[in-house]
Amino acid sequence: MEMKEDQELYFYLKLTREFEDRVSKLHLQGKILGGVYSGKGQEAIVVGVCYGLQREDFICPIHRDMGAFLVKGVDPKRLMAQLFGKKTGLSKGKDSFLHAGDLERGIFGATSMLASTLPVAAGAALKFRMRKEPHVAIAFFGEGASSRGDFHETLNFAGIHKLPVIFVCENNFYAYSTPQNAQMAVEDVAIRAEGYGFKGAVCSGNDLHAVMRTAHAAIDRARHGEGPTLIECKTYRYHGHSEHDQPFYRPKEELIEWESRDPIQRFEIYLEKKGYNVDQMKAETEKQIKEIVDEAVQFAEESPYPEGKEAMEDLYANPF
Amino acid sequence: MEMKEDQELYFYLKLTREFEDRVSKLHLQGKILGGVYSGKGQEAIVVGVCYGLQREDFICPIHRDMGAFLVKGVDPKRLMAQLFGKKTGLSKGKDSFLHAGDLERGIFGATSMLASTLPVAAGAALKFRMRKEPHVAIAFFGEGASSRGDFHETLNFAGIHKLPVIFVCENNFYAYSTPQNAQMAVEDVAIRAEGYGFKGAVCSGNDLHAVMRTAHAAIDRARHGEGPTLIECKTYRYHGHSEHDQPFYRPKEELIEWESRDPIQRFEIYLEKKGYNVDQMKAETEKQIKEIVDEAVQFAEESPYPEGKEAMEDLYANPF
Amino acid sequence: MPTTYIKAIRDAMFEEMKRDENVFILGEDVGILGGAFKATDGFLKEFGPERVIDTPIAESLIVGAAIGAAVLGMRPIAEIQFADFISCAYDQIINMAATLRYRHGGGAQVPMVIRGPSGAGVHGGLFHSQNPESYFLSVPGLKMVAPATAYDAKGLLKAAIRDDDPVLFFEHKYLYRRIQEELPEEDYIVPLGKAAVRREGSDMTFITYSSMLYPSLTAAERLEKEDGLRVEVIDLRSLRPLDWETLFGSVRKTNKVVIIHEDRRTGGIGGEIAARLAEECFDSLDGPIVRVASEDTHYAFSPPLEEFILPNVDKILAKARALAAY
Amino acid sequence: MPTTYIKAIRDAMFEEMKRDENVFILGEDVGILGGAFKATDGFLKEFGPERVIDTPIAESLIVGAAIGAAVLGMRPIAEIQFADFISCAYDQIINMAATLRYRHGGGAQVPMVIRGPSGAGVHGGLFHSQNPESYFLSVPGLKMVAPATAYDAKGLLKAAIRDDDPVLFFEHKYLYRRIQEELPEEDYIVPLGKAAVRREGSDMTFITYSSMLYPSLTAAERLEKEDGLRVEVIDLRSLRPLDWETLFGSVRKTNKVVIIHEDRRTGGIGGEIAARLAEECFDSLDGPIVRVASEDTHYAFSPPLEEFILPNVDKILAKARALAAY
Ligand SMILES: Cc1ncc(C[n+]2csc(CCOP(=O)(O)OP(=O)(O)O)c2C)c(N)n1
Ligand SMILES: Cc1ncc(C[n+]2csc(CCOP(=O)(O)OP(=O)(O)O)c2C)c(N)n1
Ligand SMILES: [Mg+2]
Ligand SMILES: [Mg+2]
Repeated sequence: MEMKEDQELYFYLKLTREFEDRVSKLHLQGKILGGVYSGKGQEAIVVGVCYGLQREDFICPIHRDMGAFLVKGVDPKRLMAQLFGKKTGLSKGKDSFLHAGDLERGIFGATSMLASTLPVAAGAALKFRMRKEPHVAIAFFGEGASSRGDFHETLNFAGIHKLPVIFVCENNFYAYSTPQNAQMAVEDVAIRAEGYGFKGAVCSGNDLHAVMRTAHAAIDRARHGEGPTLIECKTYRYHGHSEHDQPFYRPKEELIEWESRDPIQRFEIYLEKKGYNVDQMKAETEKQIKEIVDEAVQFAEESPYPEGKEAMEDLYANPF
Repeated sequence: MEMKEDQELYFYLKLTREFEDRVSKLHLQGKILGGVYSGKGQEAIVVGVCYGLQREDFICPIHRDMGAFLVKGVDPKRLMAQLFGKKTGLSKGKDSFLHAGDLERGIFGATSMLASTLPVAAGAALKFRMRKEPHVAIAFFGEGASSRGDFHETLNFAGIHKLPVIFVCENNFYAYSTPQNAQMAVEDVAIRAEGYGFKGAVCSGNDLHAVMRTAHAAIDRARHGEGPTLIECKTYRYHGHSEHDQPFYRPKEELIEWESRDPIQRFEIYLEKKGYNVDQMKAETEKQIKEIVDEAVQFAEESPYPEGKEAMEDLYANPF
Repeated sequence: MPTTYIKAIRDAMFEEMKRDENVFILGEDVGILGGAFKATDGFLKEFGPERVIDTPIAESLIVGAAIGAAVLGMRPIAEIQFADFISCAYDQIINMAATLRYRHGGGAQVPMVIRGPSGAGVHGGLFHSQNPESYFLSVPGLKMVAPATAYDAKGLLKAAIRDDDPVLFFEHKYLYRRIQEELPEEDYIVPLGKAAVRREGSDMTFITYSSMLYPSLTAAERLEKEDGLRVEVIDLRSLRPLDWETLFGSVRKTNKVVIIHEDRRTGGIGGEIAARLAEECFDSLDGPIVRVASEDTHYAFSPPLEEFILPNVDKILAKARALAAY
Repeated sequence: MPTTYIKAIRDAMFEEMKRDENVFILGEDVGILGGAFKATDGFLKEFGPERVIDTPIAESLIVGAAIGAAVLGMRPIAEIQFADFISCAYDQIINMAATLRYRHGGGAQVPMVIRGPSGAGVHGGLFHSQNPESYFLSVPGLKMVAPATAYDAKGLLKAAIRDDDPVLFFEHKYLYRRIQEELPEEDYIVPLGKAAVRREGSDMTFITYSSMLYPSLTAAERLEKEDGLRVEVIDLRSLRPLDWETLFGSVRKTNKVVIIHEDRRTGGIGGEIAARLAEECFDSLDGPIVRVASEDTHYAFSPPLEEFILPNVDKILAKARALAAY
């Protein structure tokens, strides 16, 4: 049982990274158009938070949260097709990258407007409460997005109604080029939770087990009617803001330092300590993943584009 | 000197109350159209905060802050004409009640959208900082308005830049019919300041001296580059939300309790303790104020309305 | 007993909440107070605080939370206390709600209504008088309704609540207590997207909606009596979908068109209607399509200013007579 | 050396900041990064962090703070990283800035510019492609500009910065690096509210602005070569104030009009222009005023969808030829 969990977690961490690395490469080759945002370095957060969620649990991932889609069970083929703008993608080519959801798996597609899914997550949680369903809503967002009004309006409301919602702040210390100290005058976003009458928690976003401990405790409380939690995961993105961006605005040492805290290597050390044959596990997992990602890319490449006139479809449930 | 101050403060408290009482009466008589919002019971807050401000200090009053206009030196005649929609009013009839300012006196006219002057106050403070001017910006708002996104975006920004801005929350425990516990899960709005890296302070909004002590210390700090403060003044409005509203949603005892902490009576007790002949002061002040308000009403009534076509004026500084 | 426009709105919500437990309402002061205009009077008692939610002052949250509940199958009604404040929820409406189904490739729906009192004529001034429909004219994915009668207010609101798309429902506050009608006892809806011909005519078409129906009808009557002109008056009711077929038919019959709305002239829906009618029915037109609308300024407070700004019977008559003489 | 459209914008701001110390810029990533599109490249070094302010992600604050500084005599430029995100500052723009002078009875002014990259054609998808001009069409108190050339981008931005009213300045991101021109060495402005006749003609008028100038010009050339039609092409440049006189004059000359814009057809400014032209120049029209615009849907991402949605030379030619044959 625990072995299965360890393997699954490792699989998802590695799958997320390989998938994203491939996406970066494909973007460089001009095969993926539009903005591409890599979450490389931050994988432990979404994997840790989403692992073990129920299908109905409602998550709102953002631009770096590829792993959330994977852990929640979206077929990598469809996900890759989404990035290619193909008809077989989640949005049928309507939008790109992660502006798409899969509501059957409880994944809500974001708009670009940062923090704007937070009110939506609160609304989902409200539904769970009204219907007495034991599910939770989880909104992910960067520390940058925490500056927007929607953050405040939502946390305040969640606090009043003790909604089953978890706010997961992925604090990677930069919003595009803007360092944290130009974004806020405090160390921890998490302390803001007090102003809304609930608990905030800080953990290392690069330590899968820390994320899981913190998140699962919060999820448990939420499921039992004990209200929301604001979780802040400290982490770092290895790449630039988008694949177009050369992050010259960050000191080089910072990256090196954070790479030495890599979430996957850290998890491998844990596996080793637990007595697994990590070399073998790694080789096997990588082989398996390569196949999955290769297949996904092939599927995406071979999939048809939507036809032009489909641009007029899917606007209304009751069209006119 | 101190005697002058005591007398002036008493004058402004009484003037504000008499002015607003008269406005309520005129509204009942159908002479003032549109929404009328009384700040009766809350006068000590604006009087205490604004007393002693410099002309250039930039204040953003809201719907219950008649006293702010008076203390900042707006002619009661023009203020009354404003409420009547007359051409001689601050907005020349363009808008009603307190949606008008007098920038020559550092008074900014609000829109109705609650909390939306907060970003503006931050912008004014930014200007003072850029120009190294020793002035402050002060934004007033109800505890209800503190739920809006603009509150958060502004306090965060003010914290980052240590702007010379004071946020004065007039917590009267209700936003229209909605009690505080349906608006937030915390006791004090002021604690939110911590989440923005600066100080919050709570004081009795019915105790003029408490308001002055708290506000003037904050203003002083702001003038000396020590950044913003969030001040929360606990108070109560005697009237309904607007003059149309019968506040059945509040327990009767609450009003009685708060009336026993009336800010003006409290100040009279202070005057008495200090050895003034309060009966005489009161009679004299009331006489003086009655004349002022009578004159203001007469002026407003006799003032002409704007002509219809003036509706097209004042839209642009550089019209086309 | 006749039902007022506001009571019709109340009854529509009340009946729908009885009918379908997925329907709920959230907004400022909708609970204890029963709404600033009493649209939810008695709801808290009947349906309890879980389905009648007094929110903090946070329009973006109100709309966003409604969206979240809607995608999970609820049918929220988000009340905006005055429609003017919809500006504070603009992003949630035009980007979150309007694109939701589209960006989910059709795999989502957003059955929700955003409603609130709009319109001028009651000395509301700049921020309690706006007609926000023009802010949303170019946004696909939304529907938009603006009823003129109590019957329609009730029937359209029910249709909006039962519709699976986000619907903006703009009630005209001037009409709230000024008009009333006998309404059917039984449940009925007025389908979205169908205009009503309020008066038949062959000489000229008036196209209008919401509160401007009344001065339009008065002007039409006077034109008949005083000028012998038979004016057809069309009440759009829905602004999106818009009943183009009815408009085309009328224009082809009367060959002259006046569009009347309270929203501002520039950028109001009248421009879009005039453009499209002229594009599709060019040969049928015996004169320019003219518009009577609010002046291109803010909704000023002082009575002479408001009077100057808003359309009225005389302004309609003047334009219609000039057109008739064309 | 020719100057690109984005460089022209940069130079306008740079020169104005040099010229007038009241001018400053605030927005996301305008400092260290020099802007997402490098519009403020080198500004932080030149002008320091007091005048080049990297803000948190808070569009409402960005615009509101600009307003506060502007009423005290500064001339802020608020950058919105992508114009789509202007939805998050909507209330501050339409209610706070646009009404400010009015509600102060003329005793205030708001000399500020809100600028950002708008427009589609670069695979931006739903939220990095919008043409937000239609969201503001009905709002008095604002000015609105959308340049098509590097010369105009520079001259109009300078005029906007020196103007005492709030100006929305929509740059088309497709043009940023795709067009370039030799610009005058010396300081110049392009006045707000004046259209440019880009090509004279007597058979038909094309009215357009921003990126659509180019396909419009191409179509006009082809119509001349292939059909012997002389098409006048007018670039509006300013959307508010709008140069009606130039439009009226051209329509009275050519008697046929095609309006071309990238904003959506329904609710786009084309409807307003068509309506007003038809109202004022009815007798001059020898055919319906037609519009070529984006389809009434969201700016979808996938290339075939985007292609289907956006106007292009062929779509212009088709409509123009049908009109010519009318
Ligand atoms: C409302 C809004 N403003 C600006 C942007 C442009 N933008 C996209 S991502 C980003 C930085 C986000 O920073 P953060 O929230 O910390 O997330 P991270 O990218 O660091 O994961 C910005 C400014 C946006 N998408 N939405
Ligand atoms: C954005 C916005 N939403 C709603 C309203 C309607 N409204 C006007 S005053 C008010 C209550 C305000 O409460 P609070 O801020 O506590 O101030 P108070 O009236 O108690 O002094 C409401 C809901 C508004 N003016 N603006
Ligand atoms: Mg970040
Ligand atoms: Mg209050």
